[in-house]
Order: sequence, then structure tokens, then C-alpha cells
Amino acid sequence: MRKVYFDHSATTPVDPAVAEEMLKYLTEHYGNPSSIHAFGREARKAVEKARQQVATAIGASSVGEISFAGTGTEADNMAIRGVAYANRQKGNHIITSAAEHSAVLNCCKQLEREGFTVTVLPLDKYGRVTAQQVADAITDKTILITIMHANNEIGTIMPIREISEVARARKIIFHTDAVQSVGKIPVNVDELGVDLLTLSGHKIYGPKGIGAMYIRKGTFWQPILFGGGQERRRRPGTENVAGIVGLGKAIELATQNMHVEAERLAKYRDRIFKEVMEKIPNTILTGHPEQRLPGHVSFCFRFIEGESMLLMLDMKGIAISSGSACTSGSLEPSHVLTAIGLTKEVAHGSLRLTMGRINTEEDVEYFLEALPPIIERLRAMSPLGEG
Amino acid sequence: MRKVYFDHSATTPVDPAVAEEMLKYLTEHYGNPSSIHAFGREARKAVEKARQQVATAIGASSVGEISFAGTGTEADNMAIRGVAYANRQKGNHIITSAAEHSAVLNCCKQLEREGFTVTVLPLDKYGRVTAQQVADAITDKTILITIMHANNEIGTIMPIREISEVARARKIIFHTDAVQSVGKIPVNVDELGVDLLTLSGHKIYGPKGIGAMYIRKGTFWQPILFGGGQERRRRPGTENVAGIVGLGKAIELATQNMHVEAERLAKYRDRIFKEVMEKIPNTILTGHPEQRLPGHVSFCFRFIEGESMLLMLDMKGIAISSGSACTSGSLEPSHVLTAIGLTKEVAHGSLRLTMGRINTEEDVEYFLEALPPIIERLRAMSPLGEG
Amino acid sequence: MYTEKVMDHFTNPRNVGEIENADGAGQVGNPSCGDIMKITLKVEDNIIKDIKFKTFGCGAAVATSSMVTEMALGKTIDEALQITNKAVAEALEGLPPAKMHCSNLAADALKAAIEDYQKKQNA
Ligand SMILES: Cc1ncc(COP(=O)(O)O)c(C=O)c1O
Ligand SMILES: Cc1ncc(COP(=O)(O)O)c(C=O)c1O
Ligand code: FES
Ligand code: FES
Repeated sequence: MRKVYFDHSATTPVDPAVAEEMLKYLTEHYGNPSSIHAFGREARKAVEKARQQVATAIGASSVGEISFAGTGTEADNMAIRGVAYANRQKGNHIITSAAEHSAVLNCCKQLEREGFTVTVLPLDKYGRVTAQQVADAITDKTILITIMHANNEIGTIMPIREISEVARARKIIFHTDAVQSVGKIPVNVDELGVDLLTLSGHKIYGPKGIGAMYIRKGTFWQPILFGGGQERRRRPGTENVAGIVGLGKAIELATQNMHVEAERLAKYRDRIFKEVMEKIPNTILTGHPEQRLPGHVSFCFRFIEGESMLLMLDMKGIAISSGSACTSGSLEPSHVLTAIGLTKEVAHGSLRLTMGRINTEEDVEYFLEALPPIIERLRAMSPLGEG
Repeated sequence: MRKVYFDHSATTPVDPAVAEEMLKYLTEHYGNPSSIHAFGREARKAVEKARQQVATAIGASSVGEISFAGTGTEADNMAIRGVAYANRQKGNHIITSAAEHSAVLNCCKQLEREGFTVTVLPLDKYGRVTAQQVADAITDKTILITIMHANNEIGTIMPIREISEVARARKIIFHTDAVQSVGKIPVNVDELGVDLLTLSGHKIYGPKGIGAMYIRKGTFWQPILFGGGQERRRRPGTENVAGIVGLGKAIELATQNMHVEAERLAKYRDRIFKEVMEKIPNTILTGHPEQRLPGHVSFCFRFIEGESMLLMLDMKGIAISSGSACTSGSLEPSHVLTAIGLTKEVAHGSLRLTMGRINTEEDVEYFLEALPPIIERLRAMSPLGEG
Repeated sequence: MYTEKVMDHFTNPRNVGEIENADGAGQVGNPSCGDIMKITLKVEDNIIKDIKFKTFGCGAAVATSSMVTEMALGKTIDEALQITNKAVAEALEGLPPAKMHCSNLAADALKAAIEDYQKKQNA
């Protein structure tokens, strides 16, 4: 059976060139970067090269602004909680959006439990917040604004530049979670105007278990884990050398090919949108029709539930995901889908299809053939709808 | 030139069998374990298999007691801070030892800044604390005792069983950092009597950037990072599948070969101790002569400084380390060496030689030939001593 | 995640549909929770002669619906009332812990359909 992987926003395969680089640092150059002997120096060199690759990819002015972390989630925790604790004397108010990943939202919830106040900005029907909303939410206690660059569930790209101008004008630290945007659309810390930015290896054909945080020189911040002096005292623990090397190589490759790849995937995306909307009635496009990630397609199909769709597509060899949290045993549908105004009932029928480097035109055709009969079959089984 | 890696306590090469397993989960079975499609299920299976391997290796009664973390350091942070925050209502006193790794000591320091009280037990000249010391330090506010199993710098093994009996009798949660002992000497959570135990992949021929925490069922605890629901809500972030698979395989291999390997390395260790003490005057054996890790040799050579020794040995192809913190740019010598009563001057001349799977009798001989002329040369250069 | 039996019932659900002029009909759940199950029955001589379901829900919800109809078909009303959620889950060779509530729905829907039938009989 044909295998079609359409879940690149969940995770990506490691690029063979990346895996090859990594392997060397597992079995051959295995030193601890903190050791001063030859094995250690070799490892150190590799870590610093990767730091440079990350800095270059996102336009950081110095390698000292990049720290590696264990996951994108940990990088988000570092960025948000690290700024919050360090600036506690100045104020206790944080602004974020209803679109954020749980890595951001749950940091904010934790900070609330610790006495901070958090404003979660509502979204428009496309999943965006505006600079005006941010401006209106700022108080003289605001110490941090954290708004994601691109959303994982509905692919919507936020107007980060406009928001950062507001933050700059009010001298408030601004963080963006760029886990989904890096390597897919242009990400430059100066053009975006952000003070902190977080990213993750496994979304860009690098390994799982490695993330990075950019922090602009001079930004008030403190660590959230405690131990040795690694990563310029920003993140203790022996460096994941192979993972770091992999992230460095991956981000270099992703940014090199970005424009060509984005165009290719956007064509697939637009074709799927067009044909699915034409062929399958009672379908809702979620997220912004244009201001969205190139390979990102998301819908809600009325009257049916996400997991059943997933399982049926899986039986056809198509790997895809749903924002329906039924799949994780909770009956709550995705907070993003309800935040853009969908009813829970509709949100339950969500499908997210995220394409990437390994996908071809044939994959798209295979999917477009497979989907309609599945939707039909499930709707025939459903007690809801017009049937 | 011959290359001799004698720094296994700093880090180990990834075993080729481990690297091979890992590679599959980078490029082939690359799914996100949280995804319900075939790619995700494959990854989930691998993660759960590794969890079982870890549970089996340390004698945990259920896989639910094992959580993966990004490093040994993060696992220590999880264990110590997770228990401290969760038991804050019961008390604010923590007992630890002067032998601990900075991952433990700096967690304790942070907790002190947050209002906890920490007792750091002093060490005997071999680097041990006794159960009696622990018993005497307990107050009715004590909520956690954290004492390492084996020390990284001087190889000394602590009387964990005796200490845990005291903790049990007083119903105080007991954690041990077993990063250096797992895979080298028997580690069984029931025999040791611990409630939490932490370990790290890269010390046992697994990859860097993966750690694990054992937490006995029923132990009061809370997470220290916030985000998604991974690891049964204990540690958020997409799982480092390849790293986890590597740790699982590595711990299985290490425990399988443990007894034979320990005997082999102990022979090398004892030979080095004997010959060096015979050949080189003004040498002090650091740590316990018998109650120590099998492949672990540590000395202080009077009148000379660690980094110089390291560099000279490095030029002979021998990778080794020193407890002298000069190597990290600070002039403070290792806190462990001063805690066992050495003067700073003596502590500066420390050398740590840690052998492992890749070492042979020839390595030992090569080292025994290389060392004396180096010490002689450096002493001839030194303004200190009898020269 | 799911047993082969669950996947079999999910892939080839038995008794899908809705009986017209049913002797009993029951619907449980609510769409905002993501689970709705509707069962319709035909009863002759106190025996369930025909039974059909419609379900809005996850794989487990579909499989438990299918299984409960298969278990109830041909049974007497009293026998059918004995079918428990646990029995449905067991017949499917188990469900993931997080999905046990889906099996609750199946037996509840059957019970609701039977009660509806009994009410109509007594009316
Ligand atoms: C005793 C001990 N604890 C904790 C650690 C930290 O482990 P990691 O380097 O994986 O963070 C180490 C090694 O660095 C260690 O030797
Ligand atoms: C927008 C966003 N932020 C953060 C994360 C967390 O990254 P990681 O899975 O590496 O912890 C993800 C993906 O899981 C994401 O999509
Ligand atoms: S003598 Fe130079 S750092 Fe110690
Ligand atoms: S119907 Fe939602 S979990 Fe089963």
C-alpha cells in the first residue's frame, strides 16, 4: 500500500544528510564539549558551528544570543518563565493569545498560579490577533508579550511585525514561538522585531528532543533549570551534541531551500482546498485562506468526528491529524478551533493535513481520491446532519 | 598516535548497537508518539519498550514509575524541585551532601533562594556521609533527602541503603542521583530503598541529551516544565524518540554485561593505583580505596596543576580529566575535593581517569608509561614542593 | 492503540443505519461532547429481530455501537437489558482506558431504545 505522510506539523523525518552528520557525533566524536582534551574540543567545535548555523538562519547578530534546549517546549518555558521571573520587580502582567501552543499557554497558567496576571487575547475568525488588541491590553504592569508566529493547528500567520512595533514603543519584552514558521517562511529576528524567539528541531527535518531559544542581547532573563555552567549558564546539562549538530544542519538546509519548497507546497495546498471544497459539501476551511503556512491545509467536516476520519485514512496509508481532542481521551475539542468561533460539534470534525519535503503531486492525488468516500461513509453512519 | 579515552565519567561513546537502533527512529520510524496513525503508533511502541527496559534495569515495579527527561540534570531538577514544591505545605527543609553534582547542589541553592532551608552534610575523607549524619540532620520540617549513589569526581559509593532506612523510618522522601552508578554497579530501587532515582543516557554508552527519573508510585510530586500532556503529564514536549530508544537499549546492554565488565575494569583500576602510588611520590589517592566505581581512578599530584597535566596527556593522545575547575575558567578547585579535606593547593593537582568498555590492558600500559615523565616535567617547572 | 476486534468493527461496522417505523429508538450523548449514539429496534415476540445504529464519535464509539447491536440481535428484551458496558468492552477484547466512556454510551443507547419500546408497549 502507498504510504503518505501528511503530518509534518506534528513532526518530520530527519533528513538523511542531517542523520549522517548526527551519527558521527554519536559514535566517533563523542566527547563532552566541556572537556578540554581533543575529544571534548571536537564536540565543542561542532556545538559552536551549529550555534552559528542557527544564528545565521534567523538573522541573530551574535552566536551568544542562541541557547539550545531539550525541546521546543523547554525553549518556550525558558523564554516565558525566564523573562517573567527576571522582571518580576517591574510588573506581573503578561499578554498572550488564544492561538498559542500548550507549551506557551500552560506556562502562562502556571505563572498565574504563581501570582502573575495573564491576558489571553481572543482571535478573529482566521485565528489572528491584531496589533491594536495588543496595544489595548498593555498596562503599566505588562512585562512580556508572547504571540506565536504561525499556528500549528490552522496554519495562520500572525502579524508579528506590527505587534512588535507596539511592544517596542512601549518597551515591553516580546517573544514569539516560531516552532512552526522557521524553515517554512522567512524568520528574521530583526525584521520581526522580537526579543526572544523559540524553535524546535523535529519540525524542520532535524531530530526530536532539541530546541533553541534566541534571546536578544541585553534582555533581562534568568534560567529555569539549575546545574552546571553549560550554554553560558543559560541551560545546564551535558549538551546533546548530536541533536545540536542535527538542528544546525537541519535549519541550514531548510532555509536554503525555503522559497522553492514553499512555492511547491503552496500549490499542493491550494489545489487540495479547491477540490475538497468543491467535492465535499458542508466543509469549512479553518484558518486564514492566504496568510497561512505553505504546506498547511485544515478543514472541519460537519457531522463527523476527527478520530474516525484519521483511522480510515490511516487504513489507506495516509497519516494525518485532527484537532479533535477526543483522540486524546478528553472530550474537549481543540482550544484553537473553538477560539476561532467554531462550535464544539463542528470542531470535532477537524482535519489537519501538513505537507513537506517528502510529499509529491501523486500523494496529493491519492489523498483527493481517498477522502470523499470516507467522508461519505462516516456521514452515512452519523446521526447528525441532513441525511 | 595511539588514542586512549579515559574520560568515561564525563561521557561515553554511543555503543554501535545503540546507534543502529537510534538511526531507525530518526529517518524511518519518525512519527510523533502522540499521533494515532501508523507512524505515531510505531514511535509510541518504541518509547514504551524503552520505558520497560529502564524499569527492568533498575527494578521498578511498573513502567508508570519511569519518566524521560532531556538530560540527567533535568531529571535531577524534576526530582528535587518537583518534590520540594509539591511538599511545601509539609515543610521546607532539604538534606543533601557536599559530594553532590552541581545539578543537585544548584537546585538546592535555588530552593534556598525560594525560601527553603538546605543542610549540606559534610563528607568524611573518603567522600562519604553516614546514615547517622542524616538521622541527626532530620527535623520535623524535612521533606526531602537527596544523596548521590556514586560520586563523579572521586568514584566513592555512598551507603544508600543505610541512609534510606533512616529516611523510611522517618517517612521522608529520598532521592538518589544514580547518574554515575547505573550500569556500573547494581542499582535496584527496592534494594536501595529510594523513592526517586535519576540517571542519564550518555554515561552508559547511550546518547547525550536524554535522562530519566524513577518515581515510586504514590510519591508526592509536581512537574517543573509546562506544556502538553506527554510522559503521563510529568514532562511536556515531543518525546526524543531516538534518544529514548538509545537509552533503553544502552541500559539493557550495560546491565547485561555489568558484572564481567566491572571485574575487568576494577583490575585495571587497582593496577593503576598500585603502580602510580609506587612510582610517583607525593601522590594522594582521592576517594575510597575500595568503596568506589570499578573503572574509576582519581589522584592528586602535589605541586602541579590539573590543566597542565591534562594538556600534556592530551598531547600523548590520552583523554582524561581533572577535578580542577580551572578548566572552566574559575580559580575555584572542585567542591568535592575540598570537601574531603584537601587544601586548594593539593586539589589543583587532581586527575580523574575513568575507564570503560572501549579500554584495554594496552591502554593502561600506555598510560602508565606516559604519566611519570609528565609529572616529573611539570614538577620540575613548579615553584612549589621539595624540588 | 485499538485491538484487532475494535478495528474490525470500526472498519466493517455491523448494522449501520436507522430502522423506519422502529418499535423503539434511543439516543444518548451530545454533539458538543463529540459522542452521539442512536439505536433503533424492531421487536417480535419479545425478541430483537432487527437493530441498527448511527454514531457520531471516535473509533471506539463506532466499534462499541457495532458490537452492542451484534450482541443484542436475536436476544430477548430481558437478555438484551443484561448487556453491560463492561461486556461490550470485553467482547471487543478491551478498550484503551481513555476510551472506556465510549463503551458506556453503547449500552446506554441500547437501554434507551429498549425503554422506549417498553414505554410504547405500555402506552
Ligand atoms: C553525578 C552526576 N549527576 C548528574 C549529572 C548530569 O547529567 P547530564 O550531563 O546528563 O545533565 C552528571 C554528569 O554530568 C553526574 O556525573
Ligand atoms: C507552535 C508550537 N510550539 C511549541 C511546540 C513544542 O515543541 P516540542 O514538541 O519540540 O516540545 C510545538 C510542537 O509540538 C508547536 O507546534
Ligand atoms: S592557572 Fe590559569 S586558570 Fe588556573
Ligand atoms: S467518542 Fe470521543 S473519545 Fe470516543
